[in-house]
Amino acid sequence: MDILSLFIIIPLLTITGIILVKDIRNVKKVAAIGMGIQLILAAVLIFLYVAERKGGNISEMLFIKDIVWFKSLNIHYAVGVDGISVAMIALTSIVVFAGIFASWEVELLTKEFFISLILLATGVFGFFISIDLFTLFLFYELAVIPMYLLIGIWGSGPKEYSAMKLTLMLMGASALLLVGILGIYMHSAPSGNQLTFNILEIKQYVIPITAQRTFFPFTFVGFGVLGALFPFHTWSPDGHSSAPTAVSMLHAGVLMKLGGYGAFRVAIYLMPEAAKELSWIFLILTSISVVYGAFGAIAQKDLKYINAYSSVSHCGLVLFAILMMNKTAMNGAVIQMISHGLMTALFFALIGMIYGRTHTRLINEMGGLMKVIPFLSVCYVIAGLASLGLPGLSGFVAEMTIFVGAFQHPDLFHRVVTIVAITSIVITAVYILRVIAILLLGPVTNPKYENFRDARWYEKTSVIALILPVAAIGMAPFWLSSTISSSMQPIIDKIMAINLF
Amino acid sequence: MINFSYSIWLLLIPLMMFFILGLAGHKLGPRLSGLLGTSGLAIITMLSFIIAYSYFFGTPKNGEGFKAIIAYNITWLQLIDNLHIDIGVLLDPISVMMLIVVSTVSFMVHIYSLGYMKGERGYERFFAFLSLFTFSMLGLVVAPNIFQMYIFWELVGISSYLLIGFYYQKPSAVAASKKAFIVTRFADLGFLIGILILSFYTKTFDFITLTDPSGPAIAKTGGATFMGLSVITWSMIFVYMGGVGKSAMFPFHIWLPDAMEGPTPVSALIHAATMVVAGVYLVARLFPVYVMASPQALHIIAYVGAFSSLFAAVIACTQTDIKRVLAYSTMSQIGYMMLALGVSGYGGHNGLGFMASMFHLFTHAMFKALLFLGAGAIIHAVHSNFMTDMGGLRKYLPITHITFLIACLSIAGVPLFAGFFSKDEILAAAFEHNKFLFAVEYAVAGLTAFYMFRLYFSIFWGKETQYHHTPHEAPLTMTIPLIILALGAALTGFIPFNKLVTSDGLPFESHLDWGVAVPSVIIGLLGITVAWAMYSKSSNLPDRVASAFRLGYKWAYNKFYMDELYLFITKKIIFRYISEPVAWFDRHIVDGTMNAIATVTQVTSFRIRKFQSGQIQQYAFVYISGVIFLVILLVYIWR
Amino acid sequence: MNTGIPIQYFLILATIMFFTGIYGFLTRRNLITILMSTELILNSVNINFMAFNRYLFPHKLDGMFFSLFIIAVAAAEAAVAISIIINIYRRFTTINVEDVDEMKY
Amino acid sequence: MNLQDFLLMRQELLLTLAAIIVLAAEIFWNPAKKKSVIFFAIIIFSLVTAAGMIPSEDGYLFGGMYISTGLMRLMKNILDIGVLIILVQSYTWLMKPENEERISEYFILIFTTLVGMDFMISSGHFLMFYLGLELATIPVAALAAFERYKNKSAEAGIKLILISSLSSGVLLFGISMIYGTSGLLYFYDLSKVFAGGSLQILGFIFFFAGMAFKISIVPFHLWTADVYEGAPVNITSFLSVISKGAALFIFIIVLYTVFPVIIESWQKTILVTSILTMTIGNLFAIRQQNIKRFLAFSSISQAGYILLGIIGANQAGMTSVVYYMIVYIFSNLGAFGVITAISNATGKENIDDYNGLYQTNPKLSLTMTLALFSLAGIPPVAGFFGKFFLFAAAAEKGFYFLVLIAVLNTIISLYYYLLVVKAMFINKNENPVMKFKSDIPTRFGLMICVLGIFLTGFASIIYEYIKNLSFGI
Repeated sequence: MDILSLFIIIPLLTITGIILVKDIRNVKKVAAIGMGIQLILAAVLIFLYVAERKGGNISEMLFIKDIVWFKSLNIHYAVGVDGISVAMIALTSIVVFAGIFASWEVELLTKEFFISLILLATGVFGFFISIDLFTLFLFYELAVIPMYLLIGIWGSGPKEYSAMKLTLMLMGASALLLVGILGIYMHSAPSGNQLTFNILEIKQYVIPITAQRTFFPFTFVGFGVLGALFPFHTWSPDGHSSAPTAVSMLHAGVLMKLGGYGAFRVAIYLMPEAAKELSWIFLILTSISVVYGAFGAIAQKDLKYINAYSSVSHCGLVLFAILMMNKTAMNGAVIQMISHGLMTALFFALIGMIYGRTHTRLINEMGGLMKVIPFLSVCYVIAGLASLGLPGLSGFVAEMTIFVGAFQHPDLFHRVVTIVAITSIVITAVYILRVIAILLLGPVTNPKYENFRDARWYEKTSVIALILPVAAIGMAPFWLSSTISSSMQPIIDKIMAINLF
Repeated sequence: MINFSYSIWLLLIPLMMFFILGLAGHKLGPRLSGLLGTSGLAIITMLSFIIAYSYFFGTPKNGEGFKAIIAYNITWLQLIDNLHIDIGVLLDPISVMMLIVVSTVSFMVHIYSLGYMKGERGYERFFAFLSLFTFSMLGLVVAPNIFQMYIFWELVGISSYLLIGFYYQKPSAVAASKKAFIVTRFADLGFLIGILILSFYTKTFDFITLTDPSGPAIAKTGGATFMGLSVITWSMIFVYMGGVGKSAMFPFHIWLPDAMEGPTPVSALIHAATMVVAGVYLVARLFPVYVMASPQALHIIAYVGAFSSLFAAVIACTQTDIKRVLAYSTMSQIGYMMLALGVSGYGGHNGLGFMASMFHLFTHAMFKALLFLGAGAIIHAVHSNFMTDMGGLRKYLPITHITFLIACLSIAGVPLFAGFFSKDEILAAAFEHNKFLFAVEYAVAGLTAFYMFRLYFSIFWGKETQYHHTPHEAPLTMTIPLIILALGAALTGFIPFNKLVTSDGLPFESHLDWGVAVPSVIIGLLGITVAWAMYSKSSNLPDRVASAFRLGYKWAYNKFYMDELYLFITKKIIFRYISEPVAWFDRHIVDGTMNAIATVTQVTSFRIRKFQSGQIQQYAFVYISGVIFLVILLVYIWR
Repeated sequence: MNTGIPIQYFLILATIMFFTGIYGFLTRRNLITILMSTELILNSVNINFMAFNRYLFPHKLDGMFFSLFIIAVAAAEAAVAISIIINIYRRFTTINVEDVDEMKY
Repeated sequence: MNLQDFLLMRQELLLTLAAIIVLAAEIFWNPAKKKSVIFFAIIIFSLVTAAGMIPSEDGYLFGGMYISTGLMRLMKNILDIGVLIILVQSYTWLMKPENEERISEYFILIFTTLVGMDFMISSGHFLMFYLGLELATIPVAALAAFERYKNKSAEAGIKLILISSLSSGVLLFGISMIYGTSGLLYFYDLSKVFAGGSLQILGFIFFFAGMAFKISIVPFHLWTADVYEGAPVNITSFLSVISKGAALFIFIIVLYTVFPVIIESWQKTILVTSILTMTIGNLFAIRQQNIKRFLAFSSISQAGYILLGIIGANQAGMTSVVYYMIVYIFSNLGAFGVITAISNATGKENIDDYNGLYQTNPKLSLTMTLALFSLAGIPPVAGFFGKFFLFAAAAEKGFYFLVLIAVLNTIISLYYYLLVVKAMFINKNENPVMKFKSDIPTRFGLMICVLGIFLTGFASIIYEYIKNLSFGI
């Protein structure tokens, strides 16, 4: 059994364990143990990976495992990781781990809740490890579907509406994606040769430019919707605001990253020519969503809405950086994915915990929480600072890498849109500080807040598990960024190769 | 060459302090954490004095003056092959000079705070933040590349935010901190863009490379131009925007007065002595680029500085909150420094302005910190910020009184006090380069003397107010720093800056220009006497003067309505006319479209239900027409 | 051998019958009549087959047999249909096709 | 006839035999224990199914009127399995007092229908094809009207029989034209001489209309919903999977063997009709309240997707169609199984009645959810694979536009499937379906369906097996 498949097997085992558990109270313990093992496994994977690289293994993907599945269609179960996927896997396992603890107080249908949650996680892990477009797509949809039940059953507010909307929009995205993937598959090899779904094989062959022109938009938009690409982002505010805490965490923290990851692993990597031709359209769209999301966040009153819009802005930045198609910017994109994943998960976790105490998410109805629940409030401030790109926290590293990289682009248009995107950091500061000021600072508005209890142990576990990496990346980004950039090299090489002709 | 690599501890110690006090402060308890923080600062101060000594007097200078030394450097983040963010320590005259300023004042403030903050809620937090600020400020000062400077630039911003909002339950403090951060953040946007443009054309962040006269920034200015100015000039203007924000120059000055909501020691440390002069330091740091590659930017700096100093001085004359008066005077003094840089040239005696600016930065740090700490002591005694509630305090607070007086004399430019020398150099430099600005500065000198002594008289002399409990002198922990700083304010004028801190590192000859000095002294004394006449004893003279220039007074009193203007822009424009429309658009247009698709589907599905009428014969009819339709399609159209 | 009537006549007749049947199917209200018009359709097909067989491919009898089978099957179909119609009459007490529309939309 | 021939058409003969045996049992069995006929018949039928599995080599009888190839045997086996599941599911319903009189009648009718389908599938001649078709249609009408005591049942029967006779008339008219232009009725010979003149295309269209009625392709589908709603649940499931499947199988075989010459014409036809079928089916399904009617429309749209596999006219296409039929049988029967169980227990057939079902009957709800997800094409259940292969087959021939329409339609279908899931899991209900324990056969049937739903997807061996048997143009 290879290590990568374990990332799918352990969650499945956990699910079986949860099903078998008799006592409802032990369910969350089982889930926590399973995801804890997953977290450890991720750490092990990182060590193995680094060791391999140190050992001088320069092949693009490591730990490759390739089993023929549907022979006649040349569909394989093929997994493999490079530095980027390893980073994403680590991110996922952290967020899932934190999510389990953040949803420690789920009462209604506990068993089902954790099963769906872990099923979702399974899909995400599978997505990140697969290098075969078919399995990639399979896991993508597998990750999206449990969302419906999770939001619909355990959500709040207009949950049915939000759940339906989110599911349908994401499935619509996957519909476009399906067309794109089929298109890639049909042109994945010179005529007469065996067609293939394997990314590593496809990239060795240049897909005919006409086909690229047709299928790049499908693929990119298909992933872009999940990455909250304007104007297809509207599932995000409703979905996030209605979802239960852990789901918002996973969704904003990890699932939205599927979009960015796929966008460059599939769309850009396999169809760079078309990407170069068409990037300007999407650059405009993404820079719109960066600024637009930030402005949208200012006017919101519901904590989760604010965060959803800021996610739109930040994920827009990811796609934006990817479209710059140069090494530094794409590094930044990956770092941004990880950093945003961590901090937005942190945000949603804290919002959930605050909501659990005040039973409202409207900032105007709260105030002065810093005095009554200092731990949570301080963590919220830290998350906020990370989000507005304070040096020493992960957000800064990501944004600076993106901006510097993007601004090094030789083309003037790209530099101009970069400037536009940069303005978002001020707007971000505005809404973050606005929330902090209204929500946490100032006098305690409500007398009954006085007898709030600060974070319980499981809440602390969840929050700290997220803050530590944020700070770590922020303080010492060198290893992360160098790992990523070395893995980014093959992609860059393929992109650079086309500049010649 | 001496090895300075130990200077990295300048950054490590306060960082450790921050983490220890921040994470374990509530376990250590107030007293212990206070002592920890202060002792940490003591070590740092010692370190910086050692460094300063061994830099200025330890290193052999065989004729080519002070060289910049990279004492320590590691790559923090690799961006592009030739662009990487380093963290390190750069030692050269100005950075070493700043080390002295920052560490000394910070140390003083620490000691002062031990007494001032006693019994405050969140005592440990206060010292943790102070350490954080010290760390950031030192990092900014010793930054060997512009990006590290930006990083710590942001960090001082956040620590100032945290410290202004220290009394986080006081809405005004919260608002002030928010305002301070956002305004400076906006300015930093310019800074960042400037950095990006600069790095795009020069492919480096490194200060030494940038300021190298034959380097990419200066030698290759013949590059692209935009609206008649070279791209380097543009980038430098953008970079200066950052400086304007931090140093509270017009029009980004509005945050500084409100920042006085923070505890007084903080105002002394951050908003008088150290952080607010970061803008000046930034310009000085990139001075060669400004002077050689972008003179236009330098002109802008000069005029902005001059205007700000005048503007602030006028407002200061009318304020009654003593801390606000001091704040505006800070702004005006920084205006002086900016102007000095703006009118300076490069090398030898041309660099007089540069030297003068640094000199004034140094002395100003001393007496302004002293003024604020004194004000702190007064407020501590009277429990009010308003000079209207004070008067005749000289017999209650003797030490404070004396030290405050020294500071006032120093800032007013009375001879033999530190301020006199530095200000005189500035005026001299202005006189040599730009007569108009010189005239402005003369006026400002008078105003300065006037409002400082207005303050002084109305606090310590003037009418005898009845205090519900008699004010008493501050404890020793507070008075000792006052005395030390008073010594600084009195004596630092005699430091030979022209030998140590010059634009090109080479010492040059400069002497007191009596032609400039005497009139300025006279003007200063004039201002003092006017103040004496008006405020030394209680009279209705001030009110009559005020009513004489009613309109002007009203405007100046309301700070020329700048706050209202900003409020209008932020609340009305940004919030009302951008954000809310965006939010509305998103909910109703973008989202509406998505919902519309669903609705349309539903409606169609309702409309076409009539096909399923339940009538066999209609089914048959549809069936047959389907056949006919296909026949037409295949046999007649597509054939 | 085949004197007199040309094949076209048969085909035209068959076509007319076919569409008459369809017309009846669409317009008649009585279920029995509708059933009869389906018989009409089937018989038009029979005519087609036989005419084709007789005129074009006289040496084989496929068409003839086909029509025989059609007749047989039609009978069976009619039997089932009638029985259902009887049941309809039991339940609805009418065999007017328009009343048999409980299920719609 | 010798053993060889017997082996070739053993499925038909055994089925006929089974029908006769059941008839005999009906006649001679002690009326007291009529009910045991159920087990008896089911056992016999499972034996027949097993016999069908026995491998045997290809061949033809009656001068090519009857052909038997591996693919055809596979198709028949698929149908047999489907029918077996249905028989098991109909246990409870047959045990009802109002039906127990006519248990054997039920089985005889089902068996004869199946015989007809088998003959239709392995027909090599239009006459044989026609006979099989009618034999497969007429008894179903009787079955649809099985519940004499229900208005809806009778109405369903009459609608089915009338429209079917109309359509068979049209179909025969088409065949007659083909005969008139070629003088041939053997598929094999026709594929040689078929020229593609206007008259032949006309004939093809009439033939297509006849088949489209069975597969319920828009605009020939209108009978479907009413009949599905009116007929007893098991018959509905029989109609929706078995007869539809049989028709599809023979339809694709005839298309590929007889009409390759006019491929452009029928590709256009299928292009248009499949778009119509998917869209109309989905649009109608959205606002259905009766769950059977709802599934009727969903099955219409499913037919639309299946056409995507046919249009490619390639080996992958035929493979994916057969494969999808397997998936479809398991999924649809799973859904219908749940419906049967519930309507037997409570007689409730509206989607609103399913509100809060998960609270009372979690297992049934989960089965239903799996089945619906499989129909919607959600991984990891089989439907995902089936749909993917169908679309891939269409894309291979460059019908990307059609694929796009199809995937967009899957979104609509996902919407209404989720509505049912929502009803079961999310919606609140003050008096939900009470908690009940369904009997062994029902649970057994559902078990098979669930297993099928999971395994068919992951076990690539099935797909490869079909691939080896199927062929393209």
